[in-house]
Amino acid sequence: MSQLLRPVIIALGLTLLWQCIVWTTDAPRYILPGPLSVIATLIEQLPLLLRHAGVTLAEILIGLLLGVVLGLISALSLATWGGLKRWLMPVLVISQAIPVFALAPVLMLWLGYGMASKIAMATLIIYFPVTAACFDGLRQTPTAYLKLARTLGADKRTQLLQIRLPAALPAFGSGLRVAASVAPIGAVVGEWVGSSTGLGYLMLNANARMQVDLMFAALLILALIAVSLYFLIDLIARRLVPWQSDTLNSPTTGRSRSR
Amino acid sequence: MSQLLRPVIIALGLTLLWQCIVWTTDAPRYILPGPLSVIATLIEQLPLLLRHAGVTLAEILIGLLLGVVLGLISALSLATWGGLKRWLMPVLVISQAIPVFALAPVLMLWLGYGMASKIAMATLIIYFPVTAACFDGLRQTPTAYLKLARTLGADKRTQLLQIRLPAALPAFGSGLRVAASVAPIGAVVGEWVGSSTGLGYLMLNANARMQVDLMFAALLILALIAVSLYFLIDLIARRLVPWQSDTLNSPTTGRSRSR
Amino acid sequence: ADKVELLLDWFINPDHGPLIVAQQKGYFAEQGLEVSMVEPADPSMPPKLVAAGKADMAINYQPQLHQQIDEGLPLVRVGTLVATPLNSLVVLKDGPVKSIADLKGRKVGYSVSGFEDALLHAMLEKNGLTLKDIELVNVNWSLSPSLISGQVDAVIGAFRNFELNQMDIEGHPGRAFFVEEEGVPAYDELILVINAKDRGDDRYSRFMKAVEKATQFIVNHPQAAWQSFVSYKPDELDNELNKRAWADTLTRFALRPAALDTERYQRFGEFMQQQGLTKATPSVDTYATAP
Amino acid sequence: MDIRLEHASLHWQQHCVFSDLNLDLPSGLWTSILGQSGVGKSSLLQLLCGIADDAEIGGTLTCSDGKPLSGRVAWMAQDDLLLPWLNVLDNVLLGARLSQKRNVRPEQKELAHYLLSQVGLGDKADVRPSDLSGGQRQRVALARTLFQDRPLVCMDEPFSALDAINRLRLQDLAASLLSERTVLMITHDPLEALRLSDRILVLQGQPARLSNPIEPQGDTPRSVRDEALLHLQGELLTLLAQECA
Amino acid sequence: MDIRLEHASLHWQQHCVFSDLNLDLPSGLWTSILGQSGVGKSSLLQLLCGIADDAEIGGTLTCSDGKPLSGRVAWMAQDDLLLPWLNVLDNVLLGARLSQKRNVRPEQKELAHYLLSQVGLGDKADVRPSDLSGGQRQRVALARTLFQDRPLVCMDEPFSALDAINRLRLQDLAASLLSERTVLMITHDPLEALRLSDRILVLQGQPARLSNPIEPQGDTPRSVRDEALLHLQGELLTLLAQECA
Ligand SMILES: Nc1ncnc2c1ncn2[C@@H]1O[C@H](COP(=O)(O)OP(=O)(O)OP(=O)(O)O)[C@@H](O)[C@H]1O
Ligand SMILES: Nc1ncnc2c1ncn2[C@@H]1O[C@H](COP(=O)(O)OP(=O)(O)OP(=O)(O)O)[C@@H](O)[C@H]1O
Ligand SMILES: [Mg+2]
Ligand SMILES: [Mg+2]
Repeated sequence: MSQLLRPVIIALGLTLLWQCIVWTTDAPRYILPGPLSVIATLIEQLPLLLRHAGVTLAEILIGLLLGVVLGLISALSLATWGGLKRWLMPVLVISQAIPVFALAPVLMLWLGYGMASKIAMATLIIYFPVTAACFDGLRQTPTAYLKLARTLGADKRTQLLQIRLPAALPAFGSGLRVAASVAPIGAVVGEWVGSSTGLGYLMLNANARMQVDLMFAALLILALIAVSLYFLIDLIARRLVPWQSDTLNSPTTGRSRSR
Repeated sequence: MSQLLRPVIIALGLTLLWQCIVWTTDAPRYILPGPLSVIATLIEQLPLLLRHAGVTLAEILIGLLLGVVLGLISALSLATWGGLKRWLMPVLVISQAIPVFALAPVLMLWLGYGMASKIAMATLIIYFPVTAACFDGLRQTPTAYLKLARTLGADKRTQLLQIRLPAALPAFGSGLRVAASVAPIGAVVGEWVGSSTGLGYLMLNANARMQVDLMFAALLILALIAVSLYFLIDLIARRLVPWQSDTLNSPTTGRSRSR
Repeated sequence: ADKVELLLDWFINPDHGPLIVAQQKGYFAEQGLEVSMVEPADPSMPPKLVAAGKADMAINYQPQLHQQIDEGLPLVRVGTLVATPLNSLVVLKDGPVKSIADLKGRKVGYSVSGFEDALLHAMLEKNGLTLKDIELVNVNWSLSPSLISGQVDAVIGAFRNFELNQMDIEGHPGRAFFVEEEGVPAYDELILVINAKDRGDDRYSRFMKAVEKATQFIVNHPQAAWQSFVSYKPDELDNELNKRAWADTLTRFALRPAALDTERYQRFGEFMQQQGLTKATPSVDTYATAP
Repeated sequence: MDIRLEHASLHWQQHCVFSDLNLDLPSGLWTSILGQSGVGKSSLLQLLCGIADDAEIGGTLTCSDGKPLSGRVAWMAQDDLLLPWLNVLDNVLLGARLSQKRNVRPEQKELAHYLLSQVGLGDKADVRPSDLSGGQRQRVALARTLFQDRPLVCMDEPFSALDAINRLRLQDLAASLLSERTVLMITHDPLEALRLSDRILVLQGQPARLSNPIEPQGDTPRSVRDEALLHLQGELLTLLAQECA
Repeated sequence: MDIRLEHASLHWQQHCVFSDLNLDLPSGLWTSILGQSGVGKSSLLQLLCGIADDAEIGGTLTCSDGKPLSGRVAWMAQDDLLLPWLNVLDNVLLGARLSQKRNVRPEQKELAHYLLSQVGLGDKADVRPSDLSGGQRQRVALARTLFQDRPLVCMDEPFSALDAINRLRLQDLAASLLSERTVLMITHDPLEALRLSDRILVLQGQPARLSNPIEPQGDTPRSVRDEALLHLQGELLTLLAQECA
């Protein structure tokens, strides 16, 4: 019951907040439209919005998949070849620091203006947080577990896959969560740089035509996708580490006992 | 010695790779200029580049500071008020998923075209990874520590600050690292939205004029800033957790012993 | 002195010549104005900020002004910077597209302005094609690169004084089809707008006087004007591309920047409505004035 | 202050550890609990300390002075629970660091140093827990518990990782420092229980029940060569062995 | 296979635990080491197992068959080191899971179940380690070590968390399952050492030295009521107490 109610209340609360901002700052409609007119536009233009949202969603999902898989592989490789880290880490950081926008023309040249380049953007954006988080997790494996594994005859690869990896899963979960929340940006930015479909394209177009309502409606859908994605991933990340107790949901937080 | 040599070798290696890409893909100069012409431009335009880099650096640093402080406070609040999390987390995710570009007009409206809006962008971008990582760390505190703290008479606040927070420091370190690597993007994106100074402005401007050499030179400087920042933060993050052993640098990785 | 905060449409380029020269030569100061200029990266922002009262004046494009008025933004045009269209459809000179009719089945790149499909629609119609015959691709900030590299066969939204020179310098000269010769009514490419509540404020009539004086100076002394223009930001403005663009732009500056051709605005407003970009065509004096 | 636990029950998920269990802790006496591994000793201790969070618990806990027990128990866990980010001294001082707003007072620091030297770790004050041996860690945990100065002290196998000599010495130390306190200790060593306790209970069965108390006579710590003690040891061992039959 | 450690030295950072230490582990015999807490027993064990990574080590380790020892030692650590993400059964099977490429064979699974039931945890196979009591965890770790089937078995206080009854039973189990193996055990309980070992050494001093071996006679596991044993126990305790003087 409260599981279903909560999102509704949150949505209503945010809408109210939004409306209040509009009222208090007296923001003109063409900069920050009120929620009501946006929702009206949303309903009116739903087919159009859904069509574009489908494209963006596909880009996000494929980008997320690729980014996570690549990130995981990179983290594992970095952890396997200890020396590699010192050489590759700066490269990874550089790759992260170069704004994807700047790479966009190069990517477009190689991948064209189709979906591939947007997926590449989303992948690029997701890649680093996943790699960094997972690698941090891998390198903080308790030493004693590794010693035990060695006496048990585990070679380096097995140590990595059977000891380090499970021990790093909580950290990997954190990485996944961050990835899930930045993936939509990746796709949308990709669409801004060049495309003819997708929510990012729609937003750019609506913005240029002063259809700010439509732009915010697209934004709303994007936010919805992002939130759903996040909570889905959160669920998966929790499933990954069933042995890890969430000490915030348990009463350990210091409920005082009266008996 | 090797400490000093390594960055040089990496830089040379990357330059070579870059040159090879130029050669093999036969990319035209206006899409991917060769490293030599970029470096020539870099040297030639150094004063201009440095002037803009100074502005960007300031934005990055202030944004990083604000983002980290806000992220830390948010994570602590989320951890303190257990119920808050269920209500606030969706809001945070939404805030992360809305492309800062879309918020730009609103930000501009409130903060104007000055430095404030760029700092706000960088802060926004940094904020979530730090919050998410730190919060994940906080909620995975070993239960037994918390039980102990309770029998020792620690109230909720003390538990949070003295037990949960130190236990979360490794996770916070990971968050810091991600934050450090996205902060430059934040600042640059902020500059794209509106400004007449900073590396982001320079890049966009150079791109519009097809001065791709200059654009890549600016990119180079940005990458340099990003890498320095990352390794500085990495150092700090390591200092934060002196009790945590990095199991990849120790010989635990499975060096076979012959005696 | 009275302050005026002016938001440009984009980074400073030769299109802004009269403004920069007026600033550098002190014509604004002569009029008792202290003008500050801001360069944004998103051309759609400045009119909004002016409409919201966050800045005094902005550079705008006439087609966009019609759309903005239609959406209810309180804006008033007070002057013209460039009195002809600059927009054009550009193809590679040695490419397969020799006429607009050759575009059938090809890709056309554009940088989103909200107006390009109307332009294309009119141009294609004149040549017996429709929008369905081509594929539109948003290439945002890489009009010339995407054309040169063959990602698209033509681009719309390229400025004839700018992109053509750019391509020429890169060794891939282009050919431009001018929109006003292909069925689109003539319009003012760059105009200056203020908030409607400032209508009648005499700062803007003084402002336009200074711009007019600068334009005359440019026409009379192109070389000296060029020097004055680059002196604004020597290390960024003084390059080959700007020099060539400057020469091509000279002839396009409005010689009477404050003057308003009501009939032309009316005609273009009707064109916009006919293309479905606006819902109504209000009378010109509601959104344009000659201060 | 007497403490009385009545009709206590504790379930871990489906598994019932004990139900309807009664326990008296008379004021100022040292009570020891023995019992098979896994019978529920640690669970009982956690119930008393109010930290059996994941378990379903029932029963009433009353103190003779009418006030609640929470905040008046010191708990020494079965694992040492030293915080890895604090050095040994700060781990001993943890109670002071966590419960008071102000900084640690100099006399508290002195007391911590004194306790550390008493448990034989005077020279390890600045070391991190990860650099200690198992027995050393346990001794730090013991010092932390002794530092706490609470009316009721609950200790879960406090000497299990110590060698015979250190064990005797630390038993003496604990006995003298806790002489006025109400103490509940879990141990697997019957002799240890006999040496230190005023009352010895055996927890056994499933669901677990407490046996009648065995009450050795004389002042603690007792000599292990005492005839009466050896007799009681036999009795205890029979009690413990009973269940296996 | 005899194992001989010669001129061994071990330093943790600056701290010298021992230097120039010699240790013989004759083939098929059970050797026990006693010693004060913190004297260096666990360190010595880690040195033998080749996992004293953070320490500076020296000396030579030779096996009588000339091959290196690595890969032929089973190590039971002082803390149980159960992997929290595996259930009890998988923790016991860990050796098989980590060392072989293919899946765990059914007969290995059967063996693991058998060992679990032998240590009294037959019904806990599917439980996560976090749901076990301290003694139960130690028993799982013991089962894992017994499962490993290595020529040299090193155990660090393997029965320390067990009650008297379980302790005796598991000592018997270990003695019968490891009867053919070379065993090195660390313990704090002199009687335990006397019951199980062929040779007992005391590690003492700083830097630590090994005493001459005490060699109880007769088949293991011995009865604790044996007169000769009780005599040796007195001898051992004197040896252990020596250092404190
Ligand atoms: N990782 C480490 N880093 C630094 N010093 C250590 C480390 N491990 C142990 N020591 C030190 O080495 C000495 C010997 O430790 P060791 O664990 O071998 O003792 P032990 O004989 O096993 O004691 P116990 O019976 O308490 O387990 C101790 O003084 C301890 O402080
Ligand atoms: N967190 C838990 N979740 C589920 N079951 C638990 C948990 N902790 C303990 N148990 C179960 O409860 C029973 C009693 O455990 P407890 O720790 O109280 O035993 P104990 O008497 O202290 O044993 P030991 O002497 O081995 O420490 C055991 O069977 C154990 O498996
Ligand atoms: Mg217990
Ligand atoms: Mg030890």
